[in-house]
Amino acid sequence: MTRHQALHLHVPEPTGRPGRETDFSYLRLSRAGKIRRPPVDTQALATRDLAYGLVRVLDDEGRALGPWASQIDPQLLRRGLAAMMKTRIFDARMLIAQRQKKMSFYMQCLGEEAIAIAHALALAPGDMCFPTYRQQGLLLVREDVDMVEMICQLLSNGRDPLKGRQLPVMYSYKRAGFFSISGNLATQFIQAVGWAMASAIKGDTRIASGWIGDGATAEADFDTALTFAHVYRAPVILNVVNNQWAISTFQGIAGGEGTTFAARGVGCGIASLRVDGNDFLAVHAASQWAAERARSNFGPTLIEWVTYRAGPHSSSDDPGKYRPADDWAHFPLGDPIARLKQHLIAIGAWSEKENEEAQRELEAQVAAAQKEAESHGTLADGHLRSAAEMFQDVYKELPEHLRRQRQELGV
Amino acid sequence: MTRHQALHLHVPEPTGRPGRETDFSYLRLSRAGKIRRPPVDTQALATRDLAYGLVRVLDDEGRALGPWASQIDPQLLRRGLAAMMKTRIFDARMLIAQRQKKMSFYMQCLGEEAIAIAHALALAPGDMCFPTYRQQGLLLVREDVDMVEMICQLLSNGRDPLKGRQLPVMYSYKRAGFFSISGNLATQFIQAVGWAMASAIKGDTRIASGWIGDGATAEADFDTALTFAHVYRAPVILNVVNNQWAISTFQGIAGGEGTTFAARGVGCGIASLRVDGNDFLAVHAASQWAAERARSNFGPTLIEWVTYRAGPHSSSDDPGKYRPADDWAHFPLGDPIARLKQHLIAIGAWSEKENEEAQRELEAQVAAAQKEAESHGTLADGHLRSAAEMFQDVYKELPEHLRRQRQELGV
Amino acid sequence: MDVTEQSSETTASARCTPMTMIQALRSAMDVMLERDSNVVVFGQDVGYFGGVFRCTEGLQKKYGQSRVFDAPISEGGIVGAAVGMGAYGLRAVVEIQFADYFYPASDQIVSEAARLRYRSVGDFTAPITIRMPCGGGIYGGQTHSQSPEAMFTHVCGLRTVMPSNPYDAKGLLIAAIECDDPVIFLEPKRLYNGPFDGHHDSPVIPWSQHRLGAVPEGYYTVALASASVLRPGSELTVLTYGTMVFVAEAAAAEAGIDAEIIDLRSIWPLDLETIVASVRKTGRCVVVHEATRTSGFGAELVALVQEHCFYQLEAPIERVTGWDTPYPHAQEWAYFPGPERVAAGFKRAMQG
Amino acid sequence: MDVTEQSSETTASARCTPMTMIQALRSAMDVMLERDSNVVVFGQDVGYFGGVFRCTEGLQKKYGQSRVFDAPISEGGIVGAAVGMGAYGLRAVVEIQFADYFYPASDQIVSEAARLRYRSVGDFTAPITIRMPCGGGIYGGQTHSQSPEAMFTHVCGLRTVMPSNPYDAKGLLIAAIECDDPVIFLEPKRLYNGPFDGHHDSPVIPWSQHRLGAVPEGYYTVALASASVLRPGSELTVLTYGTMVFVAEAAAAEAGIDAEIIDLRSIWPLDLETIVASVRKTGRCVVVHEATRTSGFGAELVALVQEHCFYQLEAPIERVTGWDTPYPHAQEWAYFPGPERVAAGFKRAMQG
Ligand SMILES: Cc1ncc(C[n+]2csc(CCOP(=O)(O)OP(=O)(O)O)c2C)c(N)n1
Ligand SMILES: Cc1ncc(C[n+]2csc(CCOP(=O)(O)OP(=O)(O)O)c2C)c(N)n1
Ligand SMILES: [Mg+2]
Ligand SMILES: [Mg+2]
Repeated sequence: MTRHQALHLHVPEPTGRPGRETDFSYLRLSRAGKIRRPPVDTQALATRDLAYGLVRVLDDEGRALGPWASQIDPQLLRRGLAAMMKTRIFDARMLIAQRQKKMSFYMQCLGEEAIAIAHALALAPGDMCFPTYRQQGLLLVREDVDMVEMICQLLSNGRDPLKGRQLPVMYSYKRAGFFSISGNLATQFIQAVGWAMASAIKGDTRIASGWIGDGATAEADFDTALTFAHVYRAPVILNVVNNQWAISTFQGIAGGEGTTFAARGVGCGIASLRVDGNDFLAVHAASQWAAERARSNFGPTLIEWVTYRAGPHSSSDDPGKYRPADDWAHFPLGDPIARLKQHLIAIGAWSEKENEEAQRELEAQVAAAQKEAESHGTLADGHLRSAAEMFQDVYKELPEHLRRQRQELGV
Repeated sequence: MTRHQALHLHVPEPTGRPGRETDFSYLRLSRAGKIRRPPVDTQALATRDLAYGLVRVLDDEGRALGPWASQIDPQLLRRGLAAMMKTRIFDARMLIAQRQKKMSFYMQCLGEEAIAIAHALALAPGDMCFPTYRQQGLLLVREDVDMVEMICQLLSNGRDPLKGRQLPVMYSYKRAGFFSISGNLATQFIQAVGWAMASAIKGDTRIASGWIGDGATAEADFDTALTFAHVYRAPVILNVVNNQWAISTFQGIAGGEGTTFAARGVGCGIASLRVDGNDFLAVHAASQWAAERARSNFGPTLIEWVTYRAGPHSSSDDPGKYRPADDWAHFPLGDPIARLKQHLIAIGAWSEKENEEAQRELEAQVAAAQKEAESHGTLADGHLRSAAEMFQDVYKELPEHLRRQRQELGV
Repeated sequence: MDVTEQSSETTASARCTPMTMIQALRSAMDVMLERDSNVVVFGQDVGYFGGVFRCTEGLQKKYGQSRVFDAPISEGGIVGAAVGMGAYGLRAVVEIQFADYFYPASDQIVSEAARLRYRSVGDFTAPITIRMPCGGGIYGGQTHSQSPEAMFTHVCGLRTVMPSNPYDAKGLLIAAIECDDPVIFLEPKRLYNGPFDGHHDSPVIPWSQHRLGAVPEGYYTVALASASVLRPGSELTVLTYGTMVFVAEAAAAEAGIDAEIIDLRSIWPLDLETIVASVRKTGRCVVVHEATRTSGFGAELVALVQEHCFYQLEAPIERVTGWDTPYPHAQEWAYFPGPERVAAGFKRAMQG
Repeated sequence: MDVTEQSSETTASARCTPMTMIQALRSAMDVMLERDSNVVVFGQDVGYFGGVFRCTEGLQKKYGQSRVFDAPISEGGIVGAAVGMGAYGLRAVVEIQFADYFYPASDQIVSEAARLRYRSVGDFTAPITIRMPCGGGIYGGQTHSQSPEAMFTHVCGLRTVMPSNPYDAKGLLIAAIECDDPVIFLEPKRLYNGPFDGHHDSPVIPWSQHRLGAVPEGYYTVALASASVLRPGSELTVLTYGTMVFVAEAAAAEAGIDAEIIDLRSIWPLDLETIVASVRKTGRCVVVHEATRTSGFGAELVALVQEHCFYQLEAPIERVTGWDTPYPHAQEWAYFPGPERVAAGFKRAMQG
C-alpha cells in the first residue's frame, strides 16, 4: 500500500457569497425542448437520463419547444398567470403586514410561483397535496378557497379557521386537497405516501402529491417516503422544490453537489424527472405526466423542480448575510411570471395592457380581502380566539384533566 | 383525461415460499471477470454501471478472471480460508451451546463468511469498523482477539468483558477496530461516517468502514449516512450486506425490487459497487479499491455485497416458516468457503488433505476455547458478573441517585 | 372498576375461550378487520410470517395482502404512512417490533400523530393504533426489554394503554382501534404466554389456568381510561400496570398485607377517580413499574396522589421500579423489581 | 449553592464583560475551541452564517471550516455523526435549531449516545454536547416553543442542563463540553437577550442591566448538578429552572411571599441536597416549569420532595406549569405560566 497524505474534511461552499457573484454553471441546464418525453408507463430505471437533464419547454424568446410542449388551452395559461400574479401580490402585502406587526411571521414563495400553481392545475379534484410552507399557490389558484379566510389565519384573529393555534402560513384545507402544514420539516412526505397507499388499498382513483424543499431532503422522512413509495408502488408525486437555499445553507450542504435530487429517486427505483421550475409549461407538462403515471397504477414519480428562493427564507431572515444581494437577477432560469407572460404575448393570447389591468384588479382584490380580514382583528390589536379553545381538539373529547386545567385558567 | 381503473396496492412477494422454489433470476448476475475496474479516483456518477452489474472474480471452475483479479499472495488466501472455516465452526458450536441454554441467544453468519473476512484483510491497522451482529468474521480473522474472551461474552459469564450487560454477539473491541454493536438497527452507519469525518478533521490517515443489512437500509440512518458521507466526502466504506432476507421479509420489502442497493449510493453522488459477496477474491479486491479511494481522500464508496443468509435469522428464528427449506442450495453464488477452497486447489496452493487437517485443527481450537470459556461459567449455571456492576458506566462517575439505588438493592 | 363491571362493558356473546395474550390480541385485530373495512394492519414481519411474536398469524391469508402486509424496517416510515392513511380515512394498526425501537418513529408520533387534530382543528385526524411489545424478563438485554410508557404520557394528544391479561388485551385493543385518538398500545411481552408473578425460577403458568385468560370470541371493548381493581384491600393502595400487576399481587400475598391493587390498564389519560378513592381509603400508596425510576410514570402518579390525597396520606408514597440503568442482560433479575423488592416497598409504606 | 459560591468555582480572570446569553454561549464555545483541538461545532446554519440565533457567529472564520461547519437538515445525522466523532476522540458540540426538532435524533440520543459507555463498558464514549433553544414566549407556535426536558431526564446516561442567565450559561456550557457524558443543553430562547419576568407587555430589560449578565471573559465553569439559590427565603421553596426563574422571582415579590427560589440549573442529575435542605426548612414547595404538566419534570421533583421531606411538608406540593396542550400560537400568554398563575400557586401552597 502506498503512503497516504493526511485526510482533510470537505465542506461544500457555494460559489457566490456576499460580495462575490454566484457561478450558476453548477446547475447544468439543458436547452428548451431537448429532453425526451418517455411514455408514462416507462420503467423507473429508464428515466436515469431525465434525472440529470432538465426538462424545459419555454426558450428565451418565450416559444414552447419539444416533446413536453403539450397542447394547452391559453385560457388555462391565463388562469395560471393570474394566480401567479395574485400570489406575488398576496406575498408582498402580507410581508408588509408582518412588518406592521399585524401578524407574527410570514413566508413568501417569491420566484417559485409557477411550481405550485401549474402543478395544481394538473391535478384532479379529490387529489391530496401534502405541502410545505411555500406552496400557498396551491390554495391561491383555487376558486373555492377564500382569501379572506387565509388572511384571517395569518392574522391569528377571531376568524382564524385554525383558532389561533398555528403559526401564520401553516394552513389546513382538507376540502381543497391541502394537508395541514407541519412545522417539523419533511414529515408530510411519508404521510403523502401513506395517503396514496390508502387510496390504492381502497381501490380509489385519487392520488397524492407530496412536497419538500432541497434542504429538507436530508431529513429521514424524505428517504423513507422514497422507500415506501417504491416498495408499494404508491400513486404519489414526490416533489422536491430545489430553490438552491435552505435558510443560509445552499443546496450542496443538502447533498446536491455533483449530483441531483432527482437522481436519488432513480437510485430508489422511482421514475424521476428534473424540471425547470420557473417554466410554467414545463411544470404543467411534467406534473401531468406524473399524475397520469400515478393514476394509471404505474407508481410514483419524483420531480426535482429547479428554481430559486428569491426572497428571504422568512420574515425573520436576512439573506444579505450569506449570499450575493442581487443573486436572483443572475439566476439563469429567470422569473416564472415574466416568462409565462412573454409566452402568452408571443402566442397572441395576452397583451401588456391586459397584464396591467389584471395586475390592478388583482391588487384591488387582495387589498379588499386584507381589509375585510383585518376588520376581524389582527395579532397586534389582540382580537384573538378565546383561550378556552386552546383546550379543545387535543383529544376528540375533552378529557377530565384538561377540563380541570381549563377551570384552573378560569376560562 | 382518460377514465381510470381502480388503483391497487402492490406488495412485493418473493418468488419462493415454503413448498415453492425461488427463481433467483431477479439477482441479475454478471459473469466472472466481465465488470470493468475504474481507477480509484473515478467520479461517483461514473460508477453507475457498476452499481447495477456484479463484480465477480471467481468463475465456476475456481479461476480468477478479469480486471478485479489482483495479484494476491496465496498465503493471505489461505489465512482467509482458515478464518472462514473457523468462523463456521465457531458459529455451529455456539448455536449448539445456545440450544443447551448456556447462552441466551446466538446469531450465525453462515454463508456470508467471505465478506467480513476478506474485507478485514483489505483494511489497515487503526481503521475502524462499525459492524452489525453478523460480522463476527471481523474479529475471528484477527490474531489479537482472544476467542476465549469472545465466548465469555456469549456466555455472559464472570469473565464477560462486557460485564453481562449486552446480549450475546454484541461485542465491542476498540483495539481491534470493532465498534460496540447496537441492538438498534442502522445506528452505526451514520456513526461510521462521523468517525471518518473526525479522522479527516484531524488530518489522520485512518478510515472507517460501516456495515448494514439489506433490511436495515430502510432505516433513516442508512440514508443519513449516505447524505453526510457524500456532503463531506468522508473517508468511509459503506457496506450493505444484501443477504436477501431480513428475518421473514425478503429484500423486495426493503426496496430492492427492480433496482439495487448500490444504485442508491450513485443517486446520492457516492461511488458504488455491487459485488459477489461469496467470492472471496472479489470481496478483497473491491474492499481494497474502496479503502484506497477513501484513504486518498477521494471520498466514500458504497458496496452492496450480494450473498445469502443461509441460516436462521437468529437462534429464535425458524426460516422454514417463510422460505423454501433448501433455498441456499439453489442460491447461484454458492458457498464462499467451497469457492475459495476450489480456487486455492486450482492454483495449487491447497489440497483436500491440508483442508481436512485445517478443519480438524480449527475444530480443536474452537472446542478448547469453548471449554476454557465455560470454565468461567455460563448463563445456565449462574456464574455471572456481580449485580453491583450494573450501576457502573451509566455515567463516567457514579452519581448520587445511582449510589442510593445500588444501596437499595443491597449490593 | 372491577372485573365484574368490565363484563358489563362487553357486547360479546357469552362464549368464552381460553386464550393467551397473543391469541387475544390476534382475535381483536381479526374482529376489527372483519367489522371495519377501513382497518389495516402492517409492520415488520407481520404479513406472510405473522409477526415475530405471531400476533398477526393467519390474518394476511384471511384478509389479503392489501389489508395485512409487511413493511420495510423503518419505524418512522410505518408510523408516518399510518398518519397519512389516517388523513385519508383508514384506521391503521401498526406494530413496532419492540418498544425499544419506537425512537425512529418518535417525530411522527409526537409531532404528527399526537398533534394533527389540534393543529388542523379536526380537519385531519390520525386514528391509529401503535402496538409495541414492551418490558423485560426474557433475557432480551437492553434493546428488547424497555418500558418507555412515560415518554408517551408526556405527549398531549396521545393515549397510552398497557393491558396485563388476555381479557383486557382484547377489549382494550378493540377500544384502541375504534378510538379516534392515536393510541400507544404497549404489550408486556413477558405476559404473552402466561401470568407472571416475578418468581422467574418457578414454572410458567399458562393463561388457560387463569380466570383472565377466558376471553369472549367476538366483539367487546374494555373502556379506555378505566382502571381495574385487581384485588380489593384496606391497608395500602398499589398503583401498577402491565407485567408488575401479578408481581404486586404475589408480593402482597407474601408480605401478608391487605393491599388494594389497582391495574391502571390505561396509563394516560387515566382513571384518577378510582385511584383517589382508594388512597383516601387506605392512606398509603405504593407505585410499581418496571421502567426506570427517574421521570418514570410513577413520578406522575406520586404527584397526582399527593395533590389529591395529601391530607389522607400516612406515609410517603413509595416507588418500586426498575433501576436508572439500561436493562442489563445477565443481571436481568437484579434489575427487575421482583416480588421481594416490591414487598419491601410495601413494608416501608406500612411503616412510614 | 448561591451565586457567591459560584464564583469560587471559576478560574477566570476577574475581568467581566456584560454579555447577553447569546454572547455568553458563543464565548463558551470560543474558549473551548481555543483550549481543546478536539472540540468541533456543527449544526444547521451554524457555519458561515453563525446560527439562526447567532450563537456561533464568527467562530467559523476564527477556527476554520473543519472545526465549525454547516450540517444537512438532519438532526439524526447531526447527533449520529457526533456520536461517531466521540468514538474517535472528538468532542462535538452540536446545535439542534429548536428543541422541538430533536425527535428525529431521539434514537441516536437515547439508544446510542446515552448508552454507549454502558454497553461497551467504557470502550467507547460519546462526550457530546447537544445545544437546543427551548421554551416559548416569542410567538413561535407549537413547533418553536417546546420544553422537552422531561423526556431526557427519563433516559439514564444523559445529563440535562438549562441555564437561566449569561453567567451560568457560559460556565455550564464549558462544563458540559468538558464533561465525558453526553449533555443535553437547553437554552431558554426567551432569555437570550434579557431576563424575563413574565410580564410580556413590559419593555424588555437587557442583560447588561442585570448582575447575572456580567460574565468573565475567559475560562470558568459552573459545576454540573449544582443548583443555585436565586433568592433565599423562609416561607416557601420554589423549584424551577430556565425561563421560569425570573417569573417566579417576580411572582414572589408581587405576592409578597418570602420564597426561597432555587434555580436547578442542572435538571438531571440534580442537586437534591440543596432542594431537600430548603423544603425541610420551609415546609412548603411549589414546582414551576413551562413544559406541559403531565409527566413533566415537575412530577419527578414532586416525587423526590415527598419522598425526602414527607414529614416536613405542611401542604401539598403545587405544580405550576404549561397546560397539557400543544403550545398555541395566538393564545401564547394564556398558555405561558405567567407571574399571576405562579403567584396563585404560591398562595395555594401557603394556605394548604
Ligand atoms: C425538523 C426540523 N429541523 C429544522 C427546522 C428549521 N428550518 C425551518 S425551514 C428550514 C430550511 C428548509 O429549507 P428547504 O427544505 O430547502 O425549504 P425552503 O425553505 O427553501 O423552501 C429549516 C432548517 C425545522 N422546521 N424542522
Ligand atoms: C430499529 C430496529 N427495528 C427493528 C429491529 C428488529 N430486527 C432485528 S434484526 C432485523 C432484520 C434485519 O435484517 P437485515 O438488515 O437484512 O440484516 P440481516 O439480519 O439479514 O443480517 C429486525 C427487523 C431492530 N433490531 N432495530
Ligand atoms: Mg430550499
Ligand atoms: Mg438481510
